Amino acid sequence: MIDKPCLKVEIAGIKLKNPVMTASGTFGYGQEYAPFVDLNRLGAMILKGITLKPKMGNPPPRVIETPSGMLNAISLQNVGVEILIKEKLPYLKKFNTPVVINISGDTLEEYVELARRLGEVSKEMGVTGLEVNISCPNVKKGRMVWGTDAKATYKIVSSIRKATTLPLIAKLTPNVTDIKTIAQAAEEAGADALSLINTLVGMAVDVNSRRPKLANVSGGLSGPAIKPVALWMVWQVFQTVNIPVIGIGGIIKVEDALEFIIAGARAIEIGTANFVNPRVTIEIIEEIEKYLIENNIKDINELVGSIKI
Amino acid sequence: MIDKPCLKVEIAGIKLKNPVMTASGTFGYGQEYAPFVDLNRLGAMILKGITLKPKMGNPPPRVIETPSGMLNAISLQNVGVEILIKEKLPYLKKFNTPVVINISGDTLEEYVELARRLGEVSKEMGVTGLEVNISCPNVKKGRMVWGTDAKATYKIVSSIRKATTLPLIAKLTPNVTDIKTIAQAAEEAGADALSLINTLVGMAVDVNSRRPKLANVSGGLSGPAIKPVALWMVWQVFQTVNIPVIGIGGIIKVEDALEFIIAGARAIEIGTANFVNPRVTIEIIEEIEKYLIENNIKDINELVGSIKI
Amino acid sequence: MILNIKVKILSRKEVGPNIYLIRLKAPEIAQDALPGQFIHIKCSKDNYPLLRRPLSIHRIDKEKGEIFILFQAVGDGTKLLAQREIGDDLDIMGPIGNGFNIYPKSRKIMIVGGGIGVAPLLALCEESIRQGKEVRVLIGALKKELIIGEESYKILGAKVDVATDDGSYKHKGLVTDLLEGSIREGWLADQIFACGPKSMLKKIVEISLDAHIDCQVSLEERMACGIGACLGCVCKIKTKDKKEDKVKYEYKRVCVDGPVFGGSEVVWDD
Amino acid sequence: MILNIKVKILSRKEVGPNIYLIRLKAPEIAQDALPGQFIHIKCSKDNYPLLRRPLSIHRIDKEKGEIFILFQAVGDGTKLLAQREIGDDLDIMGPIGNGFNIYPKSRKIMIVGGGIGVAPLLALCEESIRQGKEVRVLIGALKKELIIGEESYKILGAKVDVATDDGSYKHKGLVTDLLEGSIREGWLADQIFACGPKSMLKKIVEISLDAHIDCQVSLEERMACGIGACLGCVCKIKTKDKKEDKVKYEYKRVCVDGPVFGGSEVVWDD
Ligand SMILES: Cc1cc2nc3c(=O)[nH]c(=O)nc-3n(C[C@H](O)[C@H](O)[C@H](O)COP(=O)(O)OP(=O)(O)OC[C@H]3O[C@@H](n4cnc5c(N)ncnc54)[C@H](O)[C@@H]3O)c2cc1C
Ligand SMILES: Cc1cc2nc3c(=O)[nH]c(=O)nc-3n(C[C@H](O)[C@H](O)[C@H](O)COP(=O)(O)OP(=O)(O)OC[C@H]3O[C@@H](n4cnc5c(N)ncnc54)[C@H](O)[C@@H]3O)c2cc1C
Ligand SMILES: Cc1cc2nc3c(=O)[nH]c(=O)nc-3n(C[C@H](O)[C@H](O)[C@H](O)COP(=O)(O)O)c2cc1C
Ligand SMILES: Cc1cc2nc3c(=O)[nH]c(=O)nc-3n(C[C@H](O)[C@H](O)[C@H](O)COP(=O)(O)O)c2cc1C
Ligand code: FES
Ligand code: FES
Repeated sequence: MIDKPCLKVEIAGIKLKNPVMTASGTFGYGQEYAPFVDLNRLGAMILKGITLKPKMGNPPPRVIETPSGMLNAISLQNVGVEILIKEKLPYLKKFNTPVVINISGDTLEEYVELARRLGEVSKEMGVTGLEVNISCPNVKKGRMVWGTDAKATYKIVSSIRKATTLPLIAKLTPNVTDIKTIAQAAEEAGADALSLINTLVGMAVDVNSRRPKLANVSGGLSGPAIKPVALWMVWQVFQTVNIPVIGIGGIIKVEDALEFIIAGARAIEIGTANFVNPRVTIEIIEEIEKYLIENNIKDINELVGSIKI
Repeated sequence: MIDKPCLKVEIAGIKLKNPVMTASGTFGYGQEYAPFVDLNRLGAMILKGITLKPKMGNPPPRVIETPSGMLNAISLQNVGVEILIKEKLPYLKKFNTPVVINISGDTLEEYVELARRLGEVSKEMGVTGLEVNISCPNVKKGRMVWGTDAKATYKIVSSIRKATTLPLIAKLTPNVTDIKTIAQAAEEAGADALSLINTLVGMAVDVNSRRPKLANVSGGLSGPAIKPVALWMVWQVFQTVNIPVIGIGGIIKVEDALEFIIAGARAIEIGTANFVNPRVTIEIIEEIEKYLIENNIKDINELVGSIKI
Repeated sequence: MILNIKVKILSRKEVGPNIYLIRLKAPEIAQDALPGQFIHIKCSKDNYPLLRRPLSIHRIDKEKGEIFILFQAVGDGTKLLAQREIGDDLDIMGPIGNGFNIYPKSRKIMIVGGGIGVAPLLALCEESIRQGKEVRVLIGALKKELIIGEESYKILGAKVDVATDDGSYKHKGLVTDLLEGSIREGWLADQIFACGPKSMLKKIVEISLDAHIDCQVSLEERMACGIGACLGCVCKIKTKDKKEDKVKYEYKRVCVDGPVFGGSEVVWDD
Repeated sequence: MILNIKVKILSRKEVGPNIYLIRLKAPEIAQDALPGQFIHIKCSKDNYPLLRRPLSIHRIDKEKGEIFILFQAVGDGTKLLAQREIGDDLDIMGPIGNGFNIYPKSRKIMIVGGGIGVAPLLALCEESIRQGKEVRVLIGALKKELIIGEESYKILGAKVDVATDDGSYKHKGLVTDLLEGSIREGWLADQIFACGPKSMLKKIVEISLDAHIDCQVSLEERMACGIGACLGCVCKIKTKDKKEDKVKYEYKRVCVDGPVFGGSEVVWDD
């Protein structure tokens, strides 16, 4: 029996106290969850996706519940990088938890400029890494989504890579035929880690008004409903790349987190579940520790990818 | 107020009493559900996917529940086309409900031969149409799945098209980057209708044994969990092709069926829900009729694709 | 501060067709709660439905440390909530939101509720009367059976008027007719507070603008987090830019920037 | 024929730690049911969990038109089922499966149950005794508190022996030790019927083959439809081809081709 298993993992050179991170867009700018969560205890915080300029986002309704899941069409409403730096990051500096900024853009140039700007202030403002959301449409290329094409993925990740020395996590979209080729492209382009999955595209219709339930028509599906798909993709990517993989999708209880870790995720991000149970991150950290003790596993890293096929 | 709205629809030249069909693999060979369902009342019956030769299928466990869904890895266990013809179809001949055979194969030749053989006996045995499951891997092409590539889709559908004059429904897989190009390829290849979606690929892990919960590792995700994804794809395809679209995925109550119809499906297939409520097909037919009456819609065809964006 | 706690269900009553009144033991929340705030509730014991549901705080009893919710069972979440047993622990977050702002100098208060929109207004009425204001309440409902709380307001000492769409009780017509009537009669409130369907709120804002009466409305939007993190629950709000020379629009969060907004700020048309 | 009906919960009792006995009013099913068959149950009132859960028919009371289920609350489905209230309508399908086949000419019957595997065996015991057989029952459990039904079997007139893994009651060891012991002592049954964990069943089949005793085992597998349509619940079965000269393997459905299989047909090793 061990009494204090090691929960530390390293992702993209970022040292985490434990493998539990918050998923972008579901934890605000961190402060919103401070009444419920001791932010010091988290593995890392990933903030709401940021763009160069502030964004207004989509009209409401923006969220709708679906069976064991939800659709969202927030569309990156955010304060823009300058206000992030000025008004949001200072608060987070008092915690000794790595802060990772999720970045988005309409054009390649926006991504690059964002990465550069955040790199510039990283020391001072405590930006530990970047997570590149490549699920955004490329407005210059007829709104094709960057992350649905291996070449486009390579291009955007390598361009950002050149613009910053910050640890770079590429966040993959699941709406693709072959996640492995996209993962490879991101790895070759210089990503230090991959996180997946972002949301699946979905839709809901109000049968009385015969209108889409979301003003934006389509939205991103998240929550427990998508967990099996996410797990499959994480396992596929884990077998394909040599950089760490972060598992995301439908994690709401400790078993879910463990499934991802066993299938190859070195860390996990918790999204929608924060809305259901604001303390879920901490509870899962505690229960992972319990699982390790019960199973006599000294170091969580032993569990990563330990699936027996 | 109308008291008897018209529920009849036509798909690929097949006349249906109503738009409610059974999804392949979830209704056995029809007879299994006869204790619960008056088979005469169904729009059409689609039987368990058939191959040229009998297939043994995957070892157990083959099914596992997931949040609002299930994973299955039956892998086409079936009696083979000859036993289908000799032992299963005769029973169904006494019902005046169209029988559609879902066909699968490991090679192009198998699909073609199956279609030819079923065409040959169609009059005598009451085969009204074929649904081509192009979610099977092409063993000759390194197990690439036919339906994940537009060219392969075109090839397989056009080859089958040449082999039979039976109404041909191409059943699309959702595990693709762009369902529209696949749909177009199937239409150009001569499909009379498209049905979608087949299952999403997924996986589950037992955290105690650290083994996959399915013996086959991965399986197909079905049930209410996938409805938002299915609905989005149906609406995308409806806007793209000129042939009828059949909506499948997570339909368990009348609103689900109506959502698909409003988003463009001329008919719908009910799968996993049969396992939950064996009478679900009939109940949904009755409730669609009620909805039409309450909304003063004389003909269900008016509802098809009537979504207001 | 918003708390996430488990609170005991003390009582549950069906006070109208599918309308339930539930009393909760929640001293920490009762202590802090303001009229117009809400709590975010996990309706079932498992994760189905997945998301919490927002319900206004209907009454606040600081002495007993109790709060009340009044709600209509419309969908899965509220139906499950209506079935929860007395003695059960309910997982709630709250109190959330800005609440109504009663100005110290206001003397006359008009409260207008439509349908289940009356829910947050009882606490407001009680507080207004406690502060010594003169309070009138207008209640609108589809029909007689759906009128909720008429007596409760009267007991507090407010003058109550009712309108029903079908005329099955008191004034036949809209509650906004009553509001226009009272203004015409010369009863000019210093503040109007309203909660109810969007169409009603919009009309009330028009009336209040015409009559130059300050008006606050409580809005609803579908919510996920309920605490300002997801940006799911927004409504369009007119703001002025720094130089105050140009009107801007912004999506504000109903959960923490609202649910109460100044009537004239709200953009109704999209 | 398999029915899908709603049946009343007449009583519910926790008969062991997390083990529940529920009595259902189901005359149509009681009428037809055979020992070894099961019912497929919608555990909750909504669609969460999604799939039904299979539970054996524990007792059949044809006279009163009642059936019993005996189950262990292990996961979401069975836990919700254990919370259903008396008087509730339970949505079930049944009776399903082939049931145990008691040969008319058998005189001595050996019944072996491990853990919750005893559930379907009480009905079998009752029927065997009704048919005038001499019945012995061997029950295996992890520890004393988990032994279920010892008395019920005795009341029926069967001779009952018990083994516990930890020795907290009667024989310390495996129930298969008892089976071997009884054979050694010369009590040779004409048929052995068994239900329980796979490892136990496998061992019992070995013992029965050695002793040349006909053996039937009731298997479990994860199910979706429960009526033979989905092919989800298969187990590997040895069959002979038409000419009977070659062993073949086939995946048979536990739900309708089983759950009872001849011990020697079952392929255990994958
Ligand atoms: C700040 C706030 C305070 C509220 N206070 C009360 C109250 O005191 N009493 C009361 O009865 N209701 C109140 N509501 C509305 C209440 O939240 C919804 O009726 C409830 O969430 C519906 O959940 P459901 O699962 O029963 O229905 P669902 O199945 O989710 O939906 C059923 C119907 O309710 C509507 N609805 C669902 N969610 C919301 C939502 N978040 N906001 C508005 N409408 C929704 C849908 O349009 C749908 O027509 C309030 C809403 C908000 C945002
Ligand atoms: C024909 C048949 C008859 C059965 N009779 C009984 C009975 O009389 N009493 C009884 O207590 N149990 C019986 N079982 C097992 C029972 O069906 C499962 O315990 C139950 O389905 C678990 O559901 P859950 O939602 O509580 O657990 P889940 O959360 O689904 O799973 C919890 C655990 O139960 C196991 N399990 C889940 N589903 C099945 C299944 N279909 N078969 C076997 N194990 C499963 C899993 O491996 C898991 O460890 C029977 C199973 C079959 C196939
Ligand atoms: C309301 C909401 C907003 C989100 N915003 C972002 C975002 O800004 N950037 C991003 O990369 N992902 C965003 N996501 C996706 C999540 O980070 C996560 O990848 C996804 O929700 C799957 O995880 P979950 O099932 O745990 O929620 C958002 C998800 C939700 C539900
Ligand atoms: C147990 C099972 C077996 C299936 N077998 C087949 C099959 O043989 N051929 C096929 O095209 N689709 C098969 N499917 C897919 C369904 O027909 C359907 O496309 C899918 O389940 C989505 O619909 P649902 O959510 O209503 O179940 C199967 C699905 C399940 C659950
Ligand atoms: S509900 Fe999440 S921001 Fe308001
Ligand atoms: S559970 Fe479907 S065939 Fe047995």
